[in-house]
Amino acid sequence: MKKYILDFTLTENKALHDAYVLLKLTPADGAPLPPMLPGQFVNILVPDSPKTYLRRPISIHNVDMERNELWLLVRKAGEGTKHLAAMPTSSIINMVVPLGNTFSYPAQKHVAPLLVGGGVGVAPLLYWGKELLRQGYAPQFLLGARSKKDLLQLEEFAAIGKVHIATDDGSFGEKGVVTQHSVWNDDFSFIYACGPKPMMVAVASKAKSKQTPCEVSLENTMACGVGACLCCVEKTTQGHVCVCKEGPIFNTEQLTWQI
Amino acid sequence: MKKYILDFTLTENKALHDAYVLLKLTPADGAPLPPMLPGQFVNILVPDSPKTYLRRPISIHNVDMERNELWLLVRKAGEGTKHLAAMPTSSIINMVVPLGNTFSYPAQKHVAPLLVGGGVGVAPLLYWGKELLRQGYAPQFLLGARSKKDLLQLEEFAAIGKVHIATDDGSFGEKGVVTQHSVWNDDFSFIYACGPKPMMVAVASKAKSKQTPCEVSLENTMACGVGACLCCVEKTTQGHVCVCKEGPIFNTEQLTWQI
Amino acid sequence: MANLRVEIGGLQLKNPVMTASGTFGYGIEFADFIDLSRLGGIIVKGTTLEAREGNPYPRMAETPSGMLNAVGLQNKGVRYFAEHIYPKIKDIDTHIIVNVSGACIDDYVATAEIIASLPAIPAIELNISCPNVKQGGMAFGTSCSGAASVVKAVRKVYPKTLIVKLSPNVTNIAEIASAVEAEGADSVSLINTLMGMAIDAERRRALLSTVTGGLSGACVKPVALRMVWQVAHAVKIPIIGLGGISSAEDAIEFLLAGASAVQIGTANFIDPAITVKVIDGIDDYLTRHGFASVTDIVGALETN
Amino acid sequence: MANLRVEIGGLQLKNPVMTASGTFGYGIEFADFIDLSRLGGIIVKGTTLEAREGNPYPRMAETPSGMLNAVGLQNKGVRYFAEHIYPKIKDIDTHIIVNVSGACIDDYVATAEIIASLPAIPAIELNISCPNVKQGGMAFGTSCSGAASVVKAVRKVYPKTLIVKLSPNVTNIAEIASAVEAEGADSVSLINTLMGMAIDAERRRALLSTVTGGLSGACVKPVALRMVWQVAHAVKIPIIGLGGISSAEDAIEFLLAGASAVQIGTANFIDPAITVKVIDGIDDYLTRHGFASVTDIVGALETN
Repeated sequence: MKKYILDFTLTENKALHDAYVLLKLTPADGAPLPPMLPGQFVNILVPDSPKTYLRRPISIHNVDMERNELWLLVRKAGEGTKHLAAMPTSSIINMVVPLGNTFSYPAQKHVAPLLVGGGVGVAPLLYWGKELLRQGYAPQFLLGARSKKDLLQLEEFAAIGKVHIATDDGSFGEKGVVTQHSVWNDDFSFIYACGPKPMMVAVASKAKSKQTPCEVSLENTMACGVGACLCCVEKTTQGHVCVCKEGPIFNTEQLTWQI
Repeated sequence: MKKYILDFTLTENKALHDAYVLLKLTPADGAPLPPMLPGQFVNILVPDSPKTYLRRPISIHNVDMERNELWLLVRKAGEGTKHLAAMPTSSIINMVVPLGNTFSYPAQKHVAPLLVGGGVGVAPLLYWGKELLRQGYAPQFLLGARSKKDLLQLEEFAAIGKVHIATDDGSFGEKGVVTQHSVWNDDFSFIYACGPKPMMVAVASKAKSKQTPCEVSLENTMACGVGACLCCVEKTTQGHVCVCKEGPIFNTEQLTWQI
Repeated sequence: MANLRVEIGGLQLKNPVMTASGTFGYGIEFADFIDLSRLGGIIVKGTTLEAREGNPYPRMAETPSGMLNAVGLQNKGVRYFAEHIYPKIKDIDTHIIVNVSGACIDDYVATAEIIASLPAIPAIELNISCPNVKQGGMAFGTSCSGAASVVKAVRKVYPKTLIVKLSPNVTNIAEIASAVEAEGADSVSLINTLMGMAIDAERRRALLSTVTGGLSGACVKPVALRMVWQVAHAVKIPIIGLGGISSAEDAIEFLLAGASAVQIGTANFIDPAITVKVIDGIDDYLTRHGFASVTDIVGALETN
Repeated sequence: MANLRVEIGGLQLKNPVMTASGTFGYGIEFADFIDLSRLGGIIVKGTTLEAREGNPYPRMAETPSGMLNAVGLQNKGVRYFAEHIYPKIKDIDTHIIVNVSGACIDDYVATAEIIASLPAIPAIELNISCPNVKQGGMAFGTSCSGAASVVKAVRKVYPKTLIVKLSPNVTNIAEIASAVEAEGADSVSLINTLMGMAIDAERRRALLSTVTGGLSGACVKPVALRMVWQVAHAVKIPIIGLGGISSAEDAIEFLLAGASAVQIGTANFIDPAITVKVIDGIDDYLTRHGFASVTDIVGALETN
């Protein structure tokens, strides 16, 4: 898949709440967006951010073909993402795009796949859910957060499939973590998970016990984004592989997690 | 003179032409400006400028007591000043202020002092000219530039005293460099010069030949701005002294220039 | 257009801009971004006799104007390289140079011999300066005798262009450069990474699995320039300068300090097309300043 | 409020935050910005036996996240210090420590003897690492025997707290630290500046009159942290860490790596009030993490 170094114009910067923004970007030269797959990511050069030397990898949240816009969900974690979240619309932002691999399709369409997201980990699940729906699958979502206000993009997810919610404080949906949710009583064709590592490990374990295939999206610290520097490696059954190139999507059977 | 670390709000950023902007700033907390003398400078922390590690020293161009505003004339020279020149109004800018010494008054009031500026070197002469006028002197200005469009703040200077002009291309005033100007046929009580070093050396030499006292404003590369790091030294008859603390204004007799 | 050709120990480069080992993969990772044939050379990643898994994750930490890495020479070994990777890259129209590392002299020699048999590899870069593995060569690179012994042994079996990559983690890099020159090295490249460390204060843990790692990026440029300058006054063989080069201006500074060519490393991560911009920028500079050839500015720094 | 007191070779500091020599003048230059009595200590600028004019201008160049300087120990000599400067600063309610440099051992000894006679100066920092003058001590600081010889001679005449400032421009800083510890140094401070260089490509000239100079600022922090970590594993005397500290978090990283105290240098130029912010930030950190005393986090880095 061809990779590009492209300038984008920031068309919208919407605060989702204190810690998250939704950025919508379109190629600055007006050209159509290059092909991008669900699960892939972009590597962003944060403008005018003195403490940010390297690019910042961010999952592709959605591709709006009609409006020629790429959506990114950004959590204000460090200096780089805080700077990014503060960019005014019409800013020019340089990205290397698209990077990484994509999710695998379930083997069957008559059983629903479950897409499990925690915190900003919901980001890649929107684009993937839309794609699954388009291909005739009936994706369901299980989204977890600390509290109701931390749930992101619920309406967008609800437009694609059934949404199950778990909050730590019980302020919305079922109380508890995602793996405690009653939706696990059902069977699914495939489990996809993205979120904090302990949550992904728990989901992978759940999937294993149900003998359901499971893919997770990893976000190891990276530098180059193209498989050159070997910094973002994950230990797999094949040895160390680059999350930026062989991932970020891995079948949990490839990983050496204790599940 | 007490020095402060203060946040200022940028109230106006006016492009004078391609290479220069006039910045007007007021203390962000609304407090009155601290006392500042002509010839002194501020040391600015340029916000969000990845290639600017140290503060940037900038001459005080004017102090507008009525509007509680400090004026800075900034030439877009390097990364720092370019960033500064691009700041939108209402930006918050941190400065250490005021730094350095001031000019000396002429011994007599019935003969005019001449303030000679080249390029962005005109900056400190506006505030000094206003102060001289306020104290009952009749300052005249001799301003040099490459071309008419490079002359800065002419109206402001004309409001204070007679303005003589020299341009390299003769597009305004007399053709030639400042030291070739016919105004040197007159006698002056004191010569003050600020601009590129070769121009200041030439003016100092002219002043010497006329046996007129002469002060120049130096802008050696500096780091701390308070006489601590000893980086910005000028060789004087007293040895190496800090331009940021013992200067930036020096009587040319103190210097070891070949004039 | 100025003449950009330079020569490094018998090797003719179309221009002085190469890519640094470990920052550009095998070149093909960047083929979407630039025309690889425009490069003066590609130095492919550190290769050892046997496959190495490298260090555990995490291997990277961002620092002010730079980064630390602790990759630790992860590679599939020289035989895998020769059989599986070499065929894919041998026809790229630029010089492919292999960076060779080892835990002992015999390893260096055996690896160099295998690389010597690959016709499309005209040179090796002997890495005696990897700070990230206990036996990554830095023990060789930090003493004159150690450096000399590796170079002497490899020189016997390697007839093509032999570049030696020097460690900056030494008291006197010029001495080491002289020692490897005396053993027949055709060129020295410097600097490898400075050994550094980063800590997560909140968690009270080192940010690298190995605690210490190699510092690279713009932050090291002043140290790299100084070392190139010192080595240029100590040796007659051509110097390849690297360390934080992020623009044509940076590259020109290294040439002025005495480097005959340069390598671009960490900057490839920030702008994957930086190499061609640097090549074009050097050309512009030479034209603008009236130099017919890039060799005119090598060591042309004026001091008084 | 946590207990911030630390001890350096018999010297009780009210907190671990001092200012680095050459970056804070004699302290009084910063009296408008901060309450000097809040500091753990002030290390005043490098003092030599005789007055020195320092190097010609230009002496400074900005670099990525740092700066180079080539001041070259400009000072009016120790006798001038004792007569004219000491009276002005002796009553500041913090420890005033004098950084002592010399061209030969006799100079160090004579200077230390004069400083020893000043009752309000409880310690000296022996600078065997100035990279900016030919005889600024770096020749002493880059070999174990050189370092040991100066410390041995000064130790004989200087009974108060003796801190030795180490050069990072060495292959093995831990060895040098051990050598000065063996000769009776009470503490080591590190790192002095890394030797670097900057060039104006357009004018093809060095940006410093001396061509090379000392690199400091945030860019050197990873190297400084690594050296503190290495030295902490080699010596028992307390370590004073410095090199790019620009925030409380940075200072805490040095403490975790094994420093008992820290010095803030170049950051004073960027924020003249940074020292008190660092002191307050360390206090906050200790409270937030439930540590009663700053000494609890010295060397508390977890590695596995």
